[in-house]
Amino acid sequence: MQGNNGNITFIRDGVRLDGRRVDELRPIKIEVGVLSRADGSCYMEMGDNKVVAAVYGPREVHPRHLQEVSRAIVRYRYNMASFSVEERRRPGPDRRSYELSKVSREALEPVILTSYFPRSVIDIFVEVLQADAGTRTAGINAASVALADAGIPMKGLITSCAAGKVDGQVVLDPMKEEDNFGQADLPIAITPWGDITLIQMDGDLSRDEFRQAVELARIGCGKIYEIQRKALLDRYCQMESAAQEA
Amino acid sequence: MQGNNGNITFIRDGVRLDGRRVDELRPIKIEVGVLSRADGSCYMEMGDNKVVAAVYGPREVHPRHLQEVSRAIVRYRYNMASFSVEERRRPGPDRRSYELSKVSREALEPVILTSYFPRSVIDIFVEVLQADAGTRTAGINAASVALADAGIPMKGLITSCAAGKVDGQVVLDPMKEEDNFGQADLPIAITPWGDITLIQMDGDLSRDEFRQAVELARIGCGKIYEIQRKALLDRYCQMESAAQEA
Amino acid sequence: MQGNNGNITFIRDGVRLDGRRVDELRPIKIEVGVLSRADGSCYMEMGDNKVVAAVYGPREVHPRHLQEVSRAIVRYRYNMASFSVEERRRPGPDRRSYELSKVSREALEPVILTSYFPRSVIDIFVEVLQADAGTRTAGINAASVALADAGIPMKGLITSCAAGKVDGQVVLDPMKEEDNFGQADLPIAITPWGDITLIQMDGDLSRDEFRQAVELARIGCGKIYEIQRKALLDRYCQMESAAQEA
Amino acid sequence: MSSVISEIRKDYLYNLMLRGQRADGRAFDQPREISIKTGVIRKAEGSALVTLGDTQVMVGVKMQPGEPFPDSLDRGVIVTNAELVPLASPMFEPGPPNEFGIELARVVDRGVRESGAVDLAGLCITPGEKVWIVFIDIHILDDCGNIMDASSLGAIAALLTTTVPAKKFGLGEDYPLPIKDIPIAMTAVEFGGVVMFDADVDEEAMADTKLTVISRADGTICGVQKSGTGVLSQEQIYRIVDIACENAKGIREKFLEV
Amino acid sequence: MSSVISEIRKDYLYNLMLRGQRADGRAFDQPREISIKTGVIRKAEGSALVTLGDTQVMVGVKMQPGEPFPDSLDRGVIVTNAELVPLASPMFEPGPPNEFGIELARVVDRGVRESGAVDLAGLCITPGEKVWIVFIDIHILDDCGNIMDASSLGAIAALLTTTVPAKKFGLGEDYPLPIKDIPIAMTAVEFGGVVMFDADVDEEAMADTKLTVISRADGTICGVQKSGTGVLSQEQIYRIVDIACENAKGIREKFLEV
Amino acid sequence: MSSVISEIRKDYLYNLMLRGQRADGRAFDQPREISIKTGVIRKAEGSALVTLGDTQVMVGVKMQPGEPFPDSLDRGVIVTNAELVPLASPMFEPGPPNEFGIELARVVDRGVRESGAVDLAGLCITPGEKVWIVFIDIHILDDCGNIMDASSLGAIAALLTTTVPAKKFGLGEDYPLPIKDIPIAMTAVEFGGVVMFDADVDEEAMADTKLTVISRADGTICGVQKSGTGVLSQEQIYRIVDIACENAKGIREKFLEV
Repeated sequence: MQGNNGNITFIRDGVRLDGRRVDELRPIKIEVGVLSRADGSCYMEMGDNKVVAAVYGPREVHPRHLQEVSRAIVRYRYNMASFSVEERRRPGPDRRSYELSKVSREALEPVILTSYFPRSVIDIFVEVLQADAGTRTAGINAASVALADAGIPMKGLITSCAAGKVDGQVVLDPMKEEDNFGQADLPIAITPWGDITLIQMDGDLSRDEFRQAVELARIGCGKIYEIQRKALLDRYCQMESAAQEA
Repeated sequence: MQGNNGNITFIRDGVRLDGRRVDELRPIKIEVGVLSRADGSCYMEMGDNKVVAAVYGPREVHPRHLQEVSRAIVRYRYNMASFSVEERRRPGPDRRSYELSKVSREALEPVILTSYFPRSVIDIFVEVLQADAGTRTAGINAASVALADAGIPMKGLITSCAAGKVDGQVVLDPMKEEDNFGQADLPIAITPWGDITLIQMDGDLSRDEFRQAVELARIGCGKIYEIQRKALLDRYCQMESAAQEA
Repeated sequence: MQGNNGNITFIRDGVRLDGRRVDELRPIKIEVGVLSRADGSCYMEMGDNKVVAAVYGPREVHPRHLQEVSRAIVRYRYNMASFSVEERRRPGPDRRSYELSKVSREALEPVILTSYFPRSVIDIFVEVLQADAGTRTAGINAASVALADAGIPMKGLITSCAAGKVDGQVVLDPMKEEDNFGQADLPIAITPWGDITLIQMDGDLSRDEFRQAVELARIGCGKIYEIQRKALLDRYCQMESAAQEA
Repeated sequence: MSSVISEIRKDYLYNLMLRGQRADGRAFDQPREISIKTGVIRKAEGSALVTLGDTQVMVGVKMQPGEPFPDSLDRGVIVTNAELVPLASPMFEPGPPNEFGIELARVVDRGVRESGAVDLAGLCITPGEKVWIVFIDIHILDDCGNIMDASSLGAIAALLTTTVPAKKFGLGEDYPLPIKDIPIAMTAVEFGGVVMFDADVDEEAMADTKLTVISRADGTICGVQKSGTGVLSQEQIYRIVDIACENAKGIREKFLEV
Repeated sequence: MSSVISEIRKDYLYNLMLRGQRADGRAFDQPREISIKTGVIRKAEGSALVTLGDTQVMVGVKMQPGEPFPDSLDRGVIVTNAELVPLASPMFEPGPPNEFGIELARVVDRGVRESGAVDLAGLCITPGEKVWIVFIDIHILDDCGNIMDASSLGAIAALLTTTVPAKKFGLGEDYPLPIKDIPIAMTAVEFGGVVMFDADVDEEAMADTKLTVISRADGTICGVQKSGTGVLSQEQIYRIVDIACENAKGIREKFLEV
Repeated sequence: MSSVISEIRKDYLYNLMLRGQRADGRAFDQPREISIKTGVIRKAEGSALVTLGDTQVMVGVKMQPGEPFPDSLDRGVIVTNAELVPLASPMFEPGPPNEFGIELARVVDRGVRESGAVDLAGLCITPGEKVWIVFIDIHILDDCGNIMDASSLGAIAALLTTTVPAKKFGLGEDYPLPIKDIPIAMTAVEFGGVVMFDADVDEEAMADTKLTVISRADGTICGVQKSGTGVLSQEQIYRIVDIACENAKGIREKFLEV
C-alpha cells in the first residue's frame, strides 16, 4: 500500500482501469487434475495470476519428530517461480513466502479432517507461475480444489478473495495497479458456511469501510465457490465417463 | 588489541579515564530470577555491559543423537542483540560468538555435576543487550548465577574477570576504550577454590606481566564472587519470605 | 570451452606447448597410504594437479535414514582447497563440485561390491590441493587406489582420463591452457575390462572426432592403470617387508 | 508455537471461562499490566523494554545511512526483525527466524509502515542516493503470552524516543525521529466461542485462533492479521476490531502521547 | 532420484522389454508425444511449457543488464537454474537444488553455451561494463520421466521466443534475442543390455544408467553426460550418439525451426 | 572433537604416564618430529606442508587487493580460515567450520595478528581505498593430534615464503611479504595432574584440557587459549607458559629463522 497513486484515476463512472465494476471479479479459469504425479492438483488463473497447486498425502512424515500422534499435520509451501514477476526473483523462499505459507495453511487446516490420519502429513504445494496481485488467494483457491481432487476428507471447500480500496472506494479483487497504488488490501478466506479462516489487512480503512470490505470479499468468495464446485463436478463427470468407456 | 592508542593517556596519577584505580572493577549489578519461562535466570550489569542469562534443564536432548548415556550435555549460546553495539550487527551467530560460546561452556562445565542427569541437556543462553568490553566475562558470571537459580547441582560458582594492559601497566576489568586501544586483554574464569576454567589472552605481555595479569584478574574474581553470592542469598531470602507470607 | 584461442598455436610439428605428443600423458606420480587416520589413502600428481584421496569405511551411516538395508551407500566429496587455483576460491562446495562429486561417485560405484556391507557407508573424500585441468580424473584415479588401499572389495580398479581437441586435433590429457582455449573436453572412466563408468563431454566434436576422443582417452586410461597397479603393488611389498622385519 | 499445557490446567481454565472468568481475575477485554521503560540501551538510537504481565520484550532502534528502495527514491527505509531467542521460551529454538518470528516481525512492520508512523519523507538525505535506514530489532526476553502486542508497543515506544544520529555520520545536528502516528496493536484469542484480549501463555496454548488489530490515533484501522488454525465468525471479528480500537486509545493516552 | 517401483511392475516391464516392447507400445528409440507452448508467461521475456508424454516443464527466460565476467568482458552472460519443486514429484524435496537439480541445470546450461545457441557477442551493452544477463529458469511441474530432455527443449524453445527488453531499461528498442543454433538433448537409459530413449518414470526407476547427448543443427555433438551407477559399453555409447543426433534433427525440424 | 579411545588403551597410557613415560618414548615436554616443506603449491603466493609426527597440515597463502577495514584504513587485512575436512579424521564432518574449526582459525589468526608477524602497514596500496588482503587457508590433511601447533607453524612458514603478487595485479614488481616476527604456538594437554606437550591423538582423547601458548621471537607472549572441559591450576599454567616459550625458541631457530 503506497497510497501514493500519482495522478491516476482508478475508477471513472463506476468502471475500473480494466473495465470491471467495483464488485466484479477478474476472469477465472480452473482446471482440475492437471498433474500426474501429485495425488491431487489444480491449475488456476485469476486475471493475470497463474498458479498450480498439488497435494500429496496423507503420507509418512519426514523428519519423524514432526509427526503428531492424534492427527495429520498439514504443510503448505507457497513458492514463486523466478520468472513470475517483472524483475526476476532469486529462487527459494523469502520472508514474504514464509508468512503467506503460514496463513494459507491456517486458512485451509480448519476444514481438513486431520484426525482421520494420525502420524501422517498432508503436503500442499503452490507454485506461482505468474503473479499479478492476489496470488495468495488464487493459491488457496487452487489448493482447496487440489485437496478435493486428492480425495482428502474436508468439511467443505475453502474459498478466498480480496477486497481493496482505491479512489476512496471499496473494490473487489484488486489487480496489480490497484494493489500497488491503492489505499488498502484485505484478503479473506471462508468456509461454505461463512466462517472466516483467513483475514489480513493493511492500508487505511475506517471501521465502516472495513465492514464493507469484508462483505464485498465474501460476495466475491461466493462467486468463486461456484466456479470451484463446477470445476470439480466437470472433473468428476469426465472421470466417470472415462471409467464407463473403459 | 591495536596497540595503537593515538595520543590518549589512559592512566594519569594512578587514575583511569573513568576514574577507577588500576585494580578497581566497574560497578556491578546483579538481579536473580528475572525471567518467568526459564528455569533459572540472571540479569547482570558490569559497567556498561548489560547481559541476561537463562538456564533451561536438565531436559530432553533434541536432536537425539547428541545425547550422552552417562551424563548431561551442556550447551551455551552467547548471542549479541543487533542493537547492543555502536554499529548495528546482523542477527545470528558469527565466528566470534561461536568461539565465545565454546570457551564459556568450557568455563562452566567443570563445576556442573553432569553425571546426575544422564541423557539430558542443560541449556545456557546468554543475550548481550549492551556491549562495552567484557561481555564474555559478564555472560559467564550471569550464567553461573542462573545455573544456581535453576537449582542445577554445582561444585561451586564460577566467576570470571579480565585484566588488561594500558600505558604499559596491568589493569583490572578493562572498559571499551582500554580494550580497543590497550596492549593486552586476559580474561579468566575460576572456581571458588582457585582452579582456572577459562584463560585466554591476546596482545603483548612479558612472562612477568602475564603473571601479574592473572593475579589481578583473580583478585577481581574474588570481589565479583561476593556479589554473586549476595545476589543469590537475597533471592533466596526473598523467596523464603514470600513462601512464609503465602 | 571458449573455443577462442586468441592466436596461440597449440600444436607445432606434432608437439604441444609442454613438449608432449598428442597421445602423451602428463607425468604421473602416485603414493599409496599417505594418511594415518583414513582407512585407505592416495596422493596423486597428474601434471600440475595435486590431489589427495581418503576412504573411510565401511562404517555406520549418519544420518540413519540414508542407510540402505541391502547394501552399502557410497558417498564421494570432491573439494578444492581455497589456494588450489589462481584466484582464491571461497571454501565450501559450489555447483560445480556438487556435479563432479556426483559423476565421480557414479564412476566408482559400479565396481564396488556394496552388497557385502548392508546398512553401512563407504565415504570417499578427495581434496584438490592444486588444480590444472583434469582434477576430476585425477581425483577418480586417486580414489580408486585409496579404495583398494582401504581393502574395499572391488571388481577392479577404475581409471579415468580425458581427451580434448585443440587446433582441430584430438589430444590426450589436456592441460590448463588446452582446456581453457581448446575446442572440446571429454573425460571418461573405465573398468579394467573396458566398460565405461563415466563419460562427459562439452565443446564441439563431429561424430568421428567423438569416437577418436573416446579411443584416445581409453589408451590413456590403459597407461594410468599400469601406474595405479604398480603403486599398489609397491605399497603391498613395502608392508610385507615391514611385517617381516617386525 | 503454542506451549504445551496440561489437560487439567486446560479444564480448569475452560470452566472458569464458562463462568466468565480468567485465572488472574481480569475481564475478557482487559489487558495485563503494562510498563514501558525507554532509553534503556544507550548504544541504540532508541530503545524500549516493555513488560505486559510477565512478558518482556526489548526493542532497539538503530539508524544508519543507506540506499533507498528503487520505487521510493526519496524516502527512508524501515527494516524490522524479530529474534525469538531460546532464552525467552522453551518453545523457541536457535537459528534464523521461523514462520512465527517472521510473521511477528512482518505484522509489527506493517503496523509501523501502514500507519505512516515514521515520516519517511523526512528521512531522505540525498534523493535517489542516500536515505536513513531505520532498523527496528525486536528481542523477545520472556514469552509469557502475547508477544505480538508487546513487540508492537515496544517498537512504537522505541521509535518515539529515537534520535536521528546525524552527527555521528557527519550529516549535521542530531534530531528526534519525526513521528506522525502512534499505531497500537491489540490481539485477542478465541476459544469455545469466547474472545479474550491479551492472552497469557496458558490461554494462548488453549486457543486455536488469534486476531491482531492495529489502529491509528484517529481510530482507523491500518492492519489486521488472523493467525492460528481455528475460525472466526464475521461478528467476532467486528467485535474484536471495535474493542481493539477503543482499548488502543486508552493505552496511547496513558503511555505514549506526549 | 529414481522413483520407487514395485517388483511386480519391474518384472512386467522387464519381460516386455525382452520381447522388444515397452509398456506404452513405443519403439525403443521413439520419444513420447511432444508439445511445446511458447509465450505462456507474459511477465517473462521468453517462456515455454513443454510436455513430453505426461512430463511437464515450464521454462522462463528473464533478462536484465549486469556486469560481464572478467574473462569475457564483451559478451553477455547466461545463468541457468533448475527448481525441482516438490509439487512435481514425491521424490523432490523443498530446499536449495540438490545434486540432481544442479546436474540438470548444468547439463542444460552446457548445451546452450557450448552450442553457441545464444549470440553472446550480440548481448554486450558497454564493453567491460554492462552486458545482458540471460536467466534461464527451469521449473519442473510434473516429473513423469526424462525431465532432462524436456528441460533442454524448454530452454531452447523459450530462448527462441525471447525478446531483449531494451526499452524497459532505457537501452533502445526491444529486439529478438539473437539465436545462432538449436541444440537438442536426447537421453537414453540402459537396462539389461537394452537401450531405450525418452524413458518414462517407471523405465527410469528400473534403469541404472542414463546417457544424454546434445547435438547441434549441423549434426555435431556439443554435450554428453552419463549419469547413474551403471556402466555402458563403448558400442552402446556410439549407438546412442548416432540415434540421438538423428532423432534431434526430426524434433528440430518439427518444433523449433522457423 | 576428541577421538574415541578404548578403555584398555587409556589404562595403558595412564599407567605409562604414572611412570613418567609416553607411548612413543618422548619426554613430557618433547614435541614429535617436525618437518616443514614450503613452496609446495605453485598456485598459492606462499604455502607450507607441516608434519608433526603423523599429523599433516597444508597451509596456503593467497593475496589479492581489496578494501581496508574502516578502523585501519592504511593497513593490509588478514583473513584466516581453517578447513577440518572429513578426509583428515573420522571425527570431522563435511559442512561449514564448526566451533573447533573456528577456534583453531581464530587462535592461529590471533597469533599472527597480535605478534605483528606481518607488517600490515607495508600492505597498503592506496590509503583508505585499496590494501592487500592476505588469506591464510589452513587445510588439515591428517589429524593425528595437535593440529593447533601444526597449523600455527604452517601459517608462519607459509607467510615467510610468500611473495606479494604485485605484478599480476598491475601494481609493480613482486616482492617478499614483509615479516616482522615469528610467533610459535606450543600446546600442552593436562591429564591426572600431568602436563604433556604436543599430544598425539590418543593422548588428546584422554585429556580434558589443553593450553596453547603463542610466543614471539623476543620471548614475550602474544596469545593464550585454554580449551576443553577440565581445569588448570595457576602453577600449571605458569609452567606451561615457561616451557612453551623456551621450546618455541628452539623450533624458531631450527626451522624458521633465515
